[in-house]
Order: sequence, then structure tokens, then C-alpha cells
Amino acid sequence: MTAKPDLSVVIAGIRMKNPVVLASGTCGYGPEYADLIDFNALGAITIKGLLSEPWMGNPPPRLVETPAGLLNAIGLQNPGVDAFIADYLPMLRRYDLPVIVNIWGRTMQEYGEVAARFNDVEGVHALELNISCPNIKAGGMEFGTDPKVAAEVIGLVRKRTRLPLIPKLSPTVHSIALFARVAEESGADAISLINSVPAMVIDIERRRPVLSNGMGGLTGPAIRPIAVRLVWQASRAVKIPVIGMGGISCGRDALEFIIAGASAVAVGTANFLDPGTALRVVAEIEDYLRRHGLASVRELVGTLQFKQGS
Amino acid sequence: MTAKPDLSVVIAGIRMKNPVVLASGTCGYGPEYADLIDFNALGAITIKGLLSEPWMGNPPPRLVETPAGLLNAIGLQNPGVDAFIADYLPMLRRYDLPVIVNIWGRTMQEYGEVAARFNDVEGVHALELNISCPNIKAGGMEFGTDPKVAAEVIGLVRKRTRLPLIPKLSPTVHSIALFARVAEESGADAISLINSVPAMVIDIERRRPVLSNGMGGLTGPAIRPIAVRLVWQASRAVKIPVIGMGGISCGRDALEFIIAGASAVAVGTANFLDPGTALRVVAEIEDYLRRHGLASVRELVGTLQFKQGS
Amino acid sequence: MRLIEEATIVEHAEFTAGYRRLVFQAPRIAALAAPGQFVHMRIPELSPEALRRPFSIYQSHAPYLHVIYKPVGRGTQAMMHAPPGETYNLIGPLGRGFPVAPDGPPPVFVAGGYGVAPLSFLAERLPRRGVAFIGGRTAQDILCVEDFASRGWDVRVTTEDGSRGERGRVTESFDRWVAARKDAGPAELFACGPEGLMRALGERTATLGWQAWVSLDRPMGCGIGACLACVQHVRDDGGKVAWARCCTEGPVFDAKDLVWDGVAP
Amino acid sequence: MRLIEEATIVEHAEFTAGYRRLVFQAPRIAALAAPGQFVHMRIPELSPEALRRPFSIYQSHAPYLHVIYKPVGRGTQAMMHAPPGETYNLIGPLGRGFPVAPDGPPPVFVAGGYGVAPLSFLAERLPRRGVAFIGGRTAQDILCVEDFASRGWDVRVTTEDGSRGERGRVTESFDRWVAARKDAGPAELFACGPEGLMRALGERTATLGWQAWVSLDRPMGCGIGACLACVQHVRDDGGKVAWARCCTEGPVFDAKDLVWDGVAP
Ligand SMILES: Cc1cc2nc3c(=O)[nH]c(=O)nc-3n(C[C@H](O)[C@H](O)[C@H](O)COP(=O)(O)OP(=O)(O)OC[C@H]3O[C@@H](n4cnc5c(N)ncnc54)[C@H](O)[C@@H]3O)c2cc1C
Ligand SMILES: Cc1cc2nc3c(=O)[nH]c(=O)nc-3n(C[C@H](O)[C@H](O)[C@H](O)COP(=O)(O)OP(=O)(O)OC[C@H]3O[C@@H](n4cnc5c(N)ncnc54)[C@H](O)[C@@H]3O)c2cc1C
Ligand SMILES: Cc1cc2nc3c(=O)[nH]c(=O)nc-3n(C[C@H](O)[C@H](O)[C@H](O)COP(=O)(O)O)c2cc1C
Ligand SMILES: Cc1cc2nc3c(=O)[nH]c(=O)nc-3n(C[C@H](O)[C@H](O)[C@H](O)COP(=O)(O)O)c2cc1C
Ligand code: FES
Ligand code: FES
Repeated sequence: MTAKPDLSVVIAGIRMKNPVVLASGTCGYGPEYADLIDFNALGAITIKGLLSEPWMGNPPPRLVETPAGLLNAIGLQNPGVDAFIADYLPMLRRYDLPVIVNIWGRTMQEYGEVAARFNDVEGVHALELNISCPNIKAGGMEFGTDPKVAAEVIGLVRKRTRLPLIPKLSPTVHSIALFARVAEESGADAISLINSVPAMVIDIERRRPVLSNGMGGLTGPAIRPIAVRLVWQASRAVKIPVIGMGGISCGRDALEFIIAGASAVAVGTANFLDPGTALRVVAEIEDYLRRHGLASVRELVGTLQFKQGS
Repeated sequence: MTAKPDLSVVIAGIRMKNPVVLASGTCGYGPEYADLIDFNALGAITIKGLLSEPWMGNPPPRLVETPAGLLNAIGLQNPGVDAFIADYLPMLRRYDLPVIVNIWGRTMQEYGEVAARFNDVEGVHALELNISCPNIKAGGMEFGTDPKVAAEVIGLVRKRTRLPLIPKLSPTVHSIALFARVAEESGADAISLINSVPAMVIDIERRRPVLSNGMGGLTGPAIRPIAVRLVWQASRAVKIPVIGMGGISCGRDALEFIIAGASAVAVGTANFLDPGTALRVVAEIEDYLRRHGLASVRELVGTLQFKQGS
Repeated sequence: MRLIEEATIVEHAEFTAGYRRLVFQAPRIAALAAPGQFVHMRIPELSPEALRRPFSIYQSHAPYLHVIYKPVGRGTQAMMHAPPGETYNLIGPLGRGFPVAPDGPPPVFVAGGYGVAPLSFLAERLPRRGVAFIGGRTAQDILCVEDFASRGWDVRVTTEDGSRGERGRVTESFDRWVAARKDAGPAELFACGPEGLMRALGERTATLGWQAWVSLDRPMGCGIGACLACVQHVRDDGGKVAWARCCTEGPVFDAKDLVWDGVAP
Repeated sequence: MRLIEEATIVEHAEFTAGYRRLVFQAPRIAALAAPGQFVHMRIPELSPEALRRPFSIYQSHAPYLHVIYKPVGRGTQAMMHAPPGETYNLIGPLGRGFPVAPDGPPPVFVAGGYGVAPLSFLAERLPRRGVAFIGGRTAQDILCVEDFASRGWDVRVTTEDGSRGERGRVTESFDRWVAARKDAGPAELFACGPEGLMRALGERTATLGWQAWVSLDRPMGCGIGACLACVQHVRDDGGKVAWARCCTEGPVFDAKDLVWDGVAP
């Protein structure tokens, strides 16, 4: 037996006990999972995407199962920044748990405004900038698939916030390396990827999309190999840390991302199947480090032995 | 009971008994499946990608299973055009089965040369132009992810062949509608999509990609919702017919693509699990048409009731 | 309070033709369960990537927890082969169930298909008796009649094909009964079944001025309020339309709060 | 000839500790099967999207076809629970097996782990007898010794931990035997086991000037030659390196044709 491996990481200035984060939109605003798992044992929590005001999102059906995956079109329903700060943040402050808030806007300006609202709020450790949600037109993917627009919105938010900034990249671009570099150059402290992949399921009897919104975002194990590839390509393109996600449901999955180049990982869809996933992932990473005689998880980041071009 | 529904379709001038095609690379060059299924009952067969000369492809491992999917990096191994014509085509001519030949090149010129080789060959009904293989650098995706390059290669092949031309589009582009239009304007008679999605699986014990090539292409049910979305978006953008594929393993799956806008569908990965898949799909489509009182499968193409923007 | 529990299957057999009953040893969840609540069930026979499936709690006598289901799709068909002794991971009890008040107007139950399960549980806990309308397509879809009859309820069975009880829809039987008792004063409705039925009952009870509790099914992701998949339009105290989560604020709602958009009654 | 057959499981039990045997009623495939060939098996207990898995044919007495497997991963672990009576879809018999010639040099078998299965089948069909080296990590990995012994073979068991037979690697035992029979003239090798072992034996028999047949495992997609997943470098008649498909030109190869790139001996 070797000494207890060091699982701690520092991402965008946030010191985390371990590299395992709950992904935005899959763990609500905090209280939903707080009685089921030990929040003090997580790396961080990422709050579901917030707008400056309450937002209704899409009508149901909002979710359908797919082979090894989940298609959702929640449409960024959220209570708005103020309600989050008033109703949920106090509860989150009680834990020794970094809080990353995912934000979005319908316009460039709104991104900036939402970001600025957190400048004098205690208990928020970083902002994740959702420029890649496939489920609404404004405030979503449109900002994340044109490099110029992405640079502009990240740059603008950078000026308005004192918090570490983590743009969340869209998987539906030809060159993820390009967008990773754009984020880095525009002042990002880290990047996170991937968001869900635009997709559709059709009810053949009714000849309509199953989801009211038509399209949705595909997540879960089905997309993991795509996500690992993108994280590998993105992390090689930049010096800032990468938070990797997409289909992680066990330590092995998380380690794929870490070896590919992610400094931290997030667990999303798997929370629905097993609320204990993130903590199991932590334990399984620790076990792996021990078995491989590694003193710290940081030694493992980006150690993929493979050279060929991206 | 209504009369027997009409399953026949005409795609790019090829008359098919039914809209179900075997996908390139998943049914070899013909003989591999000929003793297991009735070739006369298929819509068409698509031959694995051919180059002007024999090509070795990638070293093994070339394939790994993923959740509800398959990652492959065959690397377009093929015996070359001449060997195909001499060794395999005579056997294929014995069937009442349209033969689509998938071709690729390492350079723009080579695409043209390969295409031209089929001008006086009997028994080849169309060319599928692979500008979207993720598994080799030259001759693959690079041609399919820049609209200008795509237009040029399609235009060039258009000039060199008398056969119907079916460019196969890459899924890793931001706007599939753009590429569909580029194909149409460059002289394509139909388009096919999707090719496999670039992805990676890592062996965490060895800290290497499982596939020798590093990346591979993800196929199978995992990607079906992504493929349905892309076929829907592409088919709305053009007038030429679309051959849809990606994760089809039963009639229901195929009908999703047809309702989304595909005039024909191709079965790929599912052939490995059940060589009888394509014929089962034909029977299940027929059954659906009967149940819904539709006289022809053509009445169903693109009947998705949904308006919202792409 | 909600728990995650590894529950052992102690019994699993046909309940009535077309339906099956699963009995779990789930002492912690069973101790907390209330009528109208559900468990979110991981089905190990499905692929490890599959979503959980929600099921109403049919009976709960700690340590035993019963569920009735109809094999209809991938999940419920996979469940069919679960042998006693196997463990299923359950999250529960979830959601807001039916109110169980000692007094109140005479209770009227309306159930469609497996919707009868939570009402049977409610009949056991509710210290009042009344009329139970049980409807289904055919005789096969009529379950649990004895659970009510044996407790002294007036049970009215309807099937669409007339193979058991009255022929027709359960709403027709309900309407006739309501018409007959015209001046008897308001009753209190408790209902569970297909969404169209819930809406039809909501509209009728609004007209009648009854208190009405209806339970809604929705495709669910997390089952615990985090994913926002299972929403339903409701009118809040200020009359504003807002979303409620069927897994958390529901599945049982006060019918007068519900806003029905796009549901055919 | 290859067939697709719905095969009924007639027996399924532990074979030796850590290994299991599946016996199918598969009359059409069993009638055609030859030693060294395999079946490509769809495992219904896995998700419907999972690939088939290849398994060597251990015994084939039409209508019965036997397979021995070790539960190691997702597929083989799911198989463990398949009850007799269930049907599995098989494609087979696939690939080129071992040559079964009535005469020739004395046969020498070398097996690692479950690689002994096709060699046992071969011992039944080959009208010659010789020496069988059976190696494994521990006593648990030594299978089928009786199949050879009862047919009059000279069986030499080796385990890495010495828990059965000689301690060491099967190649060491083989080397000692070869050294001892120095001037006895060439023998003919038939081997199946891990790739490193196959390579080591290929090199030894090349030096010795023996005819050698080795069977290779490869991750497989189609199993029937269509996907080109299972390739192995071989030297063709003109000495040029080309790909052979383990599922079609193999799994059994003439060792001298094989080009080993990247396989540690
Ligand atoms: C609160 C509640 C209580 C219920 N109680 C019972 C009960 O007591 N007995 C009973 O038999 N059934 C009950 N159900 C319904 C039960 O959950 C469904 O029958 C079951 O989900 C069907 O699953 P399946 O895998 O067999 O079908 P599937 O084949 O998976 O589903 C059939 C269809 O429903 C969709 N679907 C099913 N489940 C989900 C999901 N979780 N998320 C998204 N889409 C989904 C599928 O996409 C498909 O279109 C209840 C549902 C809810 C919400
Ligand atoms: C010709 C041949 C004969 C064989 N005979 C036997 C036998 O007689 N007895 C026996 O026990 N085993 C035999 N095997 C091996 C057997 O097929 C594997 O044990 C089995 O595939 C492991 O499957 P699993 O699902 O348990 O493991 P998995 O968990 O699926 O696989 C373990 C590892 O192998 C990889 N893998 C497994 N199967 C495939 C595949 N089809 N395609 C791609 N990757 C794959 C996985 O990616 C994983 O890394 C044979 C293999 C071949 C090629
Ligand atoms: C129901 C649901 C809601 C989500 N909501 C958001 C969101 O509000 N903002 C965001 O950036 N990502 C959102 N995501 C994406 C996840 O944060 C994550 O990027 C994605 O699910 C991939 O990880 P997974 O495969 O582990 O789920 C959501 C995902 C799901 C499944
Ligand atoms: C093993 C394998 C080899 C393939 N080879 C080719 C090829 O040579 N040319 C090509 O255009 N597509 C090739 N494809 C892609 C398929 O034709 C198809 O586009 C893809 O597999 C999606 O369909 P599926 O999910 O039904 O398999 C290959 C796919 C697989 C799995
Ligand atoms: S199912 Fe996730 S919020 Fe209700
Ligand atoms: S497994 Fe497909 S060619 Fe061998």
C-alpha cells in the first residue's frame, strides 16, 4: 500500500478536493441531491444555467431515452439569478464545496449582465459560460459555433466579472482546437466540454419529434467516445485547464478524460441513474492512482501516449 | 388488408426495389454476405471505399465496442479499383442488385481518376464519394469539412464520371445544410449521410488509445439521434434525394430517417450483429406502410410534422 | 425524506392476466411510503446505461413494498424475468402523494388501468369510505376490485368493450352517478390514470365545485427534482402560470391548479 | 459453408473452477464444424446493440456443439446467467481451422488457457497422437487434460505458479522436451493461446524447421470477412506483406506466413 494519493486539483484558481464535479443541469440548484449524497466530498458543483430573469424553457415532453443515451430539451428553464441567490445559495454556502454557476444570455449584453451580478455575491467560485446549449436559439449554441462571436462574448464577460471564467464549448464545430484557443485568448481561465450534441428522435406513429422542441441535446455514455476525442484535441491546443465531461459513469470513464487531458471531470446524466456516481468516481480514481503508484491525480493529466495529428 | 405497398424508389436515377441499402464498409465487396442473405431482395449494395491502387489501411486493433456503438479505424483498406473490377464485380453482376461504389482519393486528382475508371465498366450504378472518412488524413474528412474544397472535389468528379454521383457528407460540420447545398450545386445527384463520427476510446491501463490509429469513427445506435437530426436538416436544404444512415437496426429506426427526409436508408454496423437486418428492415417498413394505409414508401419521405428552424 | 435502497425481490409473479406484481424487501422506503408516492427503479436487466423507471407504490407494509406493472416496453419487459432474491436499486418514496385527512367530504376514486394501484394504497390509509370507479379497456385491465370491496367501498367497474362491469368509459359511469346524487353536496375526488382522463375529471370537478386530487404520469429523468424533465403547467397562488415538477411537486396535484395545454380530454 | 442458426442451450454449467461450458443444440452448424473453427455468438443478455463474441468450438457431435469460456468481461459475464432452453443466435462454423491430415510428422500441441478447447477437438479428429503441452497461470487454468490423456497423448502440464504440473512457462517445458528429443526429426506444431505464446512458438518452429499451425485471437466485428477489423500481417507467396483476416483466412495460420509486428514474444 502506498500513501493516500493526492486527489486535489486547482482549476481556474478554484481549489477542489478532487477533480470530480457535478455537471450543470443535472444536479439542479443544490438541494435536490443534498440529502442523497455528501456534498462535502465532491470536487465542485455546477449550477444549472441561469439567466438574468426567470425563464420557462420548453414545454414537455422534454426528455427521451436513446440507446445508451438521453436526449433532452429542457430549454434552460431557470428561476433567474436573483431567485438563485436568495433561495439556493445560502444552503450551498453551508458546505465546503466550490460552486460554479453556469450562465447564459439571450444577447451578448445579457451574458455580461448576468456575469456582473455575481461580482459581490459570496459563495460563488467561478462562472461557466454556456455558449453551447443546443436547446434554445438565442443564448445557446449560436454563440459557440462562430469563433468571432465566441471571442466577443467571452471577452465581454471577462471584462464584467472578477470571477474565474470557464466557457463551455460546443461539440458541433469542425475544429475544437480553434475554439479552445479562442477561449484562451479571450481571457478564459479554463474551458469545459462537451455540452450535449444536437440530435432528434422521431415518434414514427405520430410522425413528429418526440420532444416538443423538435431537437434536443444528446448526453450519456453514447457520446463518451466523441467527448474523449474532443477533450484530447482541445487540451492539446491550450495551456488553461480543461474540465471534461460526456457520458462519465465510473472511474474508468473519468480516467479516460483525465489521461486525454482533462484536469477535472464532470458527471451529468449518470447522476440520474445513480446519485452516488460522482463519489464512486472519486473512490475509483483514488484506487487507480494507488494501483499505479501515482502520488497525485495531477501526474496523470494528459499522459496519453499518442502523437498523431489532431 | 390493403394492397401490397410499393417499396420501390428511384435515387439518383437508380431504380431500387426498396429503399434499404447496405452501407459502405460494412458488407465488404459482396461475397462476404452473399451466402447469408438474399442479394436480390435488397435495395442496393454500397461497396467499401476504393482507391486507384491497393491500400493497406491501419494496423490492428481497428475496432472496439462502445456503449451502443462501435468505434472503427479500418483506414480504408481496399484492394484497389482494378482488383475490385476483376475479382468481385463479376459475381455482383449475377444479382438483380444496384451496385453503388464508394470511392476516395488521396488528392483531388485521384478522386477524379478513380471515378473515371468506372465509366466503361458494366454493373456499377452509381458512385458514392467519400469525403468524410475520419480515419485517414488524406482522402478523408479534409475534403468534407471545408465547403470550398468539397465543392471543388465534387465538381471535378462530376466532370470525370458519367455515373450518378452521391457525395457522402461528414457529420462534424457546424451546418450540414450548407454542405448539402454545396453538394447539390456542384452536381451531385443525391447525398448520403452520415459517415462515422470522429471519436476515441482510451485504454486507461496502458494510457494509450485502444485503436492503433488513435481516433476512429463512431457508428451504431449510439449515434442514431445525431444522424436523424442531420438527415432532417440536410434534406430540408436540398431537392436531391438523401440516403440516410447511422445506427439503423430495425424498421422503426429506418422509418425515423424516412420521415425525417431520407428517400433511402443504409444499414451499416447492424449487419455485424444480424446479417439479416436489411431484409428485416424492408419487411418492417412494408408492414408499417400497410398499417398506415400508405400505397408507397415515397409518400412518407420527409413527412415530419415540425416546422421550427434548423 | 427520500432514500436510496438496495431492495431484494421477495415475490414476483403474475398479478392478473397482463399485469405483474413485484414485492420488495425495502424496509427503509416502505416505512416512509405514503399513498400516491412512487419509487424510481433501476432495472438491472436493462443495459447499465438505461434510465430508471418510476412506479407507483401499490402497498407498503414495512419491510415489504409492492408495485404492480404492465409489461409494455423495454424496461417493463426486461423486469419480467427478475427472479426473487435479486436486488433492485430504488430511490423513494418520491413525490407528493394524496392527502390523507381523517374527515372531509365523501371520497370518490377514479382509476384507469394501473392507476388503481396508488388508490388501493390510499383506500387502506384513508379512514373514510366512498365510491371507487375502476375503468379499463377490457376485463384484463380491471385490477384490485377486491381491495376496495373488502373495505366496504362501492365499486363501479367499466370496460370499453363491456367485458366486465358496465360498457363504456369510466367518465360516463362517473357522470351517471353524479347526476343521480344531484343534491348530495360536494364530494372529494382522488384519481389516477391516463392524462386525458385526469383532465376530463379536472374539468368536471371544477364545474361541480369539488376538491379534486389527480395524479400525473410523465417521462422522468432524475425523479428527484433536478433535471426539470417532468414539468406540468400549474397556476400559482398569484394566478401566474409556472412549471411544477411531477416528481417533486406532484405526481398528485390539486386539479384546480393544473393548466392543461395540449392534452386532449 | 457458414450458417446462421438459432441454437438452443441444452446444458450450461461450471466446467472447471473459473470456466464454464455451454452446450448448444445447433444441428446444422455442428454437422459442419471442424477443429479450429469458431462460432460468432450473439449474447441476448447483453444489450441488443452489443457486438457478437467469437468462441472456439470445443466439441461438435451433431446436433450438439460445445463451447468453453471464461467469464472475463461484459459479454462473458452476461452469458453466465443464460438458462438451458434459451436460444442464442450463432453464425458458424467460421474461419479456417487446423489441417486434419491422416499422416504426417508427430503432432505437438501447445495450448494456453482456453486455447486448449480447439486442440481437444482436433485431438478427437486427428488420427495421429503425440505430445500435448498445456499451460496456464494456475491449476485453475489447466483444462481438458483428460481429453488428451484418454486418447493416449503424452500430456505435459505447466503452471506459472507451480500449482499443477511443472512450474514455469509452457515454452520452457516445450524447450526442454525439444532439447531432449534432439535427433528425432521434425514434428508438426498445432497451437492456440495468447498471441505472445503464438509468436514464441512460431519463432522456435521456424528455427527447428517444423511445420507449425497457430491460431490467433482478434477483436472481431462481423466475423465473416466483411469489416476488415481482424487483420494480421502475413507474407504472401511472392513474399509481399499483406493483410489476412483472422476470421476468414484464419484464425489458424501457417506460422511461417505470419509477420509479427508489435507483438512481444
Ligand atoms: C409517477 C409514475 C407512476 C407510475 N406508476 C406505474 C405503475 O404503477 N405501474 C406501471 O406499470 N407503470 C407505471 N408508470 C409508468 C411506467 O414508468 C412506465 O410504464 C414505464 O416507464 C414504461 O417503461 P418501459 O421501459 O416498459 O417502456 P419504454 O419502452 O421505455 O417506454 C415506452 C415509451 O415511454 C417512454 N418512456 C418511458 N419511460 C421513460 C422515461 N423514464 N423517460 C423518458 N421516456 C420514457 C419511452 O420513450 C417510450 O416512448 C408510472 C409512471 C409515473 C411517471
Ligand atoms: C477466434 C476466437 C476464438 C475464441 N475462443 C474463445 C473460447 O473458446 N473461450 C473463451 O473464453 N474466449 C474465446 N475467445 C475470446 C472471447 O471472444 C473473448 O473472451 C470475449 O470476446 C471477451 O468478451 P467479454 O464480453 O467477456 O469481454 P469484454 O469486456 O467485452 O472485452 C474485454 C476486452 O476485449 C475487447 N473485446 C472483446 N470482444 C471484442 C470484440 N468482439 N470486438 C472488439 N473488442 C472486443 C473489449 O473491448 C475489452 O477491451 C475467442 C476469441 C477469438 C477471436
Ligand atoms: C437534463 C440536462 C440538462 C442540462 N442543462 C444544462 C445547462 O443548463 N447548462 C449547461 O451548460 N449544460 C447543461 N447540460 C449538459 C451537461 O452539463 C453536460 O455537459 C452533458 O450532459 C454531458 O455530460 P453527461 O453525458 O455526463 O450528461 C444538461 C444536461 C442534461 C442531461
Ligand atoms: C467497419 C466500418 C467500415 C466502414 N467503411 C467505410 C468506407 O469505406 N467508406 C465509407 O464511406 N463509409 C464507411 N463506413 C461508414 C458506414 O458506411 C456508415 O456511414 C456508418 O457506419 C454509419 O452507419 P451505421 O451506424 O449503420 O453503421 C464504415 C463503417 C464501419 C462500421
Ligand atoms: S424527473 Fe427530474 S425533475 Fe422530475
Ligand atoms: S471480423 Fe470482420 S473481417 Fe474479420
